[in-house]
Amino acid sequence: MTDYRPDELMVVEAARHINDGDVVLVGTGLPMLAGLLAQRTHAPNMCYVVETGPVAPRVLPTPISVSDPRVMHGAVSHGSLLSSLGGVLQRGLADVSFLGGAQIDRYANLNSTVIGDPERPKVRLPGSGGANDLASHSPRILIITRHERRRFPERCDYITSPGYLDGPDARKLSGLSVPYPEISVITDLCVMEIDRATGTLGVARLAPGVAFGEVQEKTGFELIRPADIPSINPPSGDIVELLRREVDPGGIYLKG
Amino acid sequence: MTDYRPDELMVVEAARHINDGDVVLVGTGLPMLAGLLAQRTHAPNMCYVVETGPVAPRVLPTPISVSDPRVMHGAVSHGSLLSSLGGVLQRGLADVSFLGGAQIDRYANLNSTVIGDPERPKVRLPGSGGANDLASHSPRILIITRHERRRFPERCDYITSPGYLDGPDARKLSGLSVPYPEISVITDLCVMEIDRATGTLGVARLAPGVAFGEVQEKTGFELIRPADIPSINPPSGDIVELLRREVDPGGIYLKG
Amino acid sequence: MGKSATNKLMSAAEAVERFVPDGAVLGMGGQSIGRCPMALSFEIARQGKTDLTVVGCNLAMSMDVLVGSGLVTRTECGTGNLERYGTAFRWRAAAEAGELAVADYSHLGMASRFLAASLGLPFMPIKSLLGSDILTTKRADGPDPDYVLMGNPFSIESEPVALLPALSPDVSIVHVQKADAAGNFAIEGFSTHEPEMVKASKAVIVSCEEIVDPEYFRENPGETTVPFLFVDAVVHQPFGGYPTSVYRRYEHDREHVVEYQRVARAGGDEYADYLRRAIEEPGDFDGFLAWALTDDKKAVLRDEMERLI
Amino acid sequence: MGKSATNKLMSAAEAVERFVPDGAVLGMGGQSIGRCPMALSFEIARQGKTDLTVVGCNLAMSMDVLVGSGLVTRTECGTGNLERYGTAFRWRAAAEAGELAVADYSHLGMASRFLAASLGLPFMPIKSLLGSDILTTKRADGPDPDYVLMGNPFSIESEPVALLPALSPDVSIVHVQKADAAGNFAIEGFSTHEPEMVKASKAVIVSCEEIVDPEYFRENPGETTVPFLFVDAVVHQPFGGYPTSVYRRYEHDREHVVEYQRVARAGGDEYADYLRRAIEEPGDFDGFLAWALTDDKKAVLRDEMERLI
Repeated sequence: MTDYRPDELMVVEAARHINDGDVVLVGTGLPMLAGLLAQRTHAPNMCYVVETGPVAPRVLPTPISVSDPRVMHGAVSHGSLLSSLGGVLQRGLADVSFLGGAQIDRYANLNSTVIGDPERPKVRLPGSGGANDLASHSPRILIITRHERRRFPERCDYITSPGYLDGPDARKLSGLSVPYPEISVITDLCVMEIDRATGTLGVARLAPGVAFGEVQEKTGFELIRPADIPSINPPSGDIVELLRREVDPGGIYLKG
Repeated sequence: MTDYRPDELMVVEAARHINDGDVVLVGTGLPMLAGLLAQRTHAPNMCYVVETGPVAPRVLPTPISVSDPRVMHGAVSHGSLLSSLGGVLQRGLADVSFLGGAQIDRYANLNSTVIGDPERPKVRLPGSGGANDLASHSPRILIITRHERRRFPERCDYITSPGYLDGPDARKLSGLSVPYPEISVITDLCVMEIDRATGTLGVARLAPGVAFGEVQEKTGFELIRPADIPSINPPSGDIVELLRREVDPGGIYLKG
Repeated sequence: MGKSATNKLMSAAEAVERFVPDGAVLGMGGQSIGRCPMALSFEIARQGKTDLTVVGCNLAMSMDVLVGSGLVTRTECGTGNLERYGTAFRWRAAAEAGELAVADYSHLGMASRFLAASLGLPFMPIKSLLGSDILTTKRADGPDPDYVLMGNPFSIESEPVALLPALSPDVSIVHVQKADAAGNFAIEGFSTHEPEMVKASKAVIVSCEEIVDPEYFRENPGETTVPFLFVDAVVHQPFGGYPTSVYRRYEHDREHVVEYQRVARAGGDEYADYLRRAIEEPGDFDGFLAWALTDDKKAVLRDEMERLI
Repeated sequence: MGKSATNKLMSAAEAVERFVPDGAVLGMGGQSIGRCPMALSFEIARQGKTDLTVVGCNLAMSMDVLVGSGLVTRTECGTGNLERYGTAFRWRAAAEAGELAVADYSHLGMASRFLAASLGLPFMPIKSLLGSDILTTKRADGPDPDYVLMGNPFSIESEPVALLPALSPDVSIVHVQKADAAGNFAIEGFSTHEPEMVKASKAVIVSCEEIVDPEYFRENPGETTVPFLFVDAVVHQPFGGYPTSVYRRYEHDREHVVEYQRVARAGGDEYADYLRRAIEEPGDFDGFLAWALTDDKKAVLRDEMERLI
């Protein structure tokens, strides 16, 4: 059996969610690695669009910022925040966006703004950046995060980026152009997906060796539990090798 | 006394209305000649902006279109309709615009769209182009036209480009950002200017040898008549020479 | 859901066949006598695509031949105009005959409508048009208004603002200097309303003077006007803007434009004869060029442009 | 009423003195660890311009030093963030201490507000933000609302749209690769929110790596990001974006950024000591560079960039 680390499994599973030809809005970190892996395997025609503007760059490993020259390398145009977030994303040309947040709730809403009362923040987080825009306009949303109970509260302290807000039709009612996006949350324990009937998260796949009970225990809200939950396929040795050698050769994000 | 033609007097008088440092929105024809003359005499720092986008070109004589490469020559940027009409004009950076039209009425409204009923046009004219934008957003508006009665009706059949609409505060009430522009109409017979108290045109200067009565007779509405009306200064021989030799050397617009 | 970076090179005939349906809202690039998409427009006329709504800013000869061919039911634009060469005469005649619906806007009005659609927005505010008959002749209410007047909600004073609806052409045609096979392209010189219009369009056909290497725009990303994401078809057609000018390539052909305006003004058999000789008989745009333009004349037009840049 | 094409070259000290008043709404260019206007920001801190509202998209170190210097009362931005290097820590601390008002937007929200002002419009519609607490925590009514919700009047279906008010900074500061003395400038690589923000601003100070000849942009008009009409002051400051990266010129300085983040997180004496050594004592940005950066290090940062482009 292949030896792999939890972060590597997350990246490999996220890469599987990218189709060939997809226009992918992506920042840095594990999402960027997932994109690079997809591009080097089953999705050679995937097109990166970076929020800062670059279109279809040949990203050099391993960028640590959306302002990194590595995300401009070989791009067909450099663009601007307006051209990427307005002209591509709000225009409706994106297929997939990657998001993250300090909190993810039952409806897959994300909080990257503030812990505690917004008026008197206990912890001030960085804020939306382009995240709200990505969540508002993407037909498919991928979230990669470590599975810790504090990250999965019943309700976000602040909704920075909309999931299904508070019910299955809430996005449509609030005017969002993509009313029913696919949302997948990829953790080291499982893959969660939005159930369209309720607008809430359920477990779609479990990481090898993980039981539903463990996932539920580490989650602050009740998860939808299907009768049968398949396992996440573990990565092949070749893929793990590719990841370590070419996608993040310096181990910038995939440390032990 | 210098020998000059009526069109030359109009161009010379229009040039006098341009100040050094002005940002001037201009098309082709006599207005462009007036700009070129001003730039070669008292207004070397005048800045052309052409509706197609070019900023500060060193215009080569004699352009016949706003798409003419002559209006792009030596420009610091080439731009677009949006950058010139939105980013400069609507943004409030223009000082002066030149306009024209088939009809000019008492309130200095212009019609370049249709003669007769708009639904069943007797004559279909080219339409606004950028003219409505220039008239909406310019603090000073210059109109050069031959003085013929049919060109000066009581009321335009169609207001393509707003003058004072139908009264002194009508622009403000309709939401136009420049509520009280200076408007000068320069003809072969006179210079007319807007009277701010009434929002209507009056005669400000008369061409040499022209009497008010002749102007009024060739105008379809009653003109405001000040007690004393000074004459338009005739151009010097040097200026006429400059006009013929450098500004329109081919006599493209200043024919006999 | 952007367009992929596949090889999109094809003939004008194939591009028009595939991407211009009857009844299309057709976005048209170019301005007056500059960089008009003549080859693509002639091909649309040749294929007889009908019931078209032509939209743009300063529409001229490339629109006029479609109107003159009886293929256009409506235009939405700033002007139908060749400036010194006169009005677009077939357009004018059709409007006066009541055979063509003409929706008037200012250039900024049209550019704003394209801008809205290019950003995925349902409308764009504008401070032009207020008080003019460009608005008063349009419908401001009902379920499908032409525009809406509202007060600026961010101002304490009463300040009317107009909202214009986004305009997203079914297909746009533009002629540019450089493109690659994937559809990345560069406009040199002024770019009119084309960047916004192209990005607003559901499909885009680009014809170009020059096909550049697939690596060209990756090496010169600052030159890219529009990336491949928006483009469906790339047609290599040197002199594809003739008889209008293409900046840095060739001047407009005064004689041909004057002759076109003469027959367009005359209408009737003279105009029909032009359409037959310029569009039908040649079979394609190279055929038209062979009829209209000698190699000597090409050289002259190139030289004239060279002297002006 | 645009700015004239006069010689606008001056020192950062003069530019800040003349164009940054106390109480200004200060537009800030750059993003995260890329092309931040460090020299101009340090000069504002040095002159102690106070009561500032800093606006931009991804504000980072050039905003953080102003907050850390106690000069900022409010920020309006998308994020205060250096990505892998952490939050903008003085900004975070001031927000948590209740000493700083933070108005949150998405990047597209901020870019849309600048776009509106750059086009002379009172507001811009947006389809982001809907349903999120970025809107619900703001005022939607009263005489001076933060935003307005309206139904799309061009749709038969009920479709909410948000309107955001235009944002026109009193003065913006940006650091770019090339400018001429008149203020024409070129941004190479991604241009963040700067084109819209600069064109929206009442005054603009540009610092640049390289002053080009007055004819440069006239010979290369396709490179011009913003023409002189919008610009008031041009400051020639090589390495003026240090320790952030400037595309095609130098990489960011990881060590300096890490050290800044360490002292910014620590606050107190350690941070005060950084401000003293980096800003007060050196007297100007060249002094700061002499303290922070050896010639060898400069060469390393240039080489690192060279390898990445």
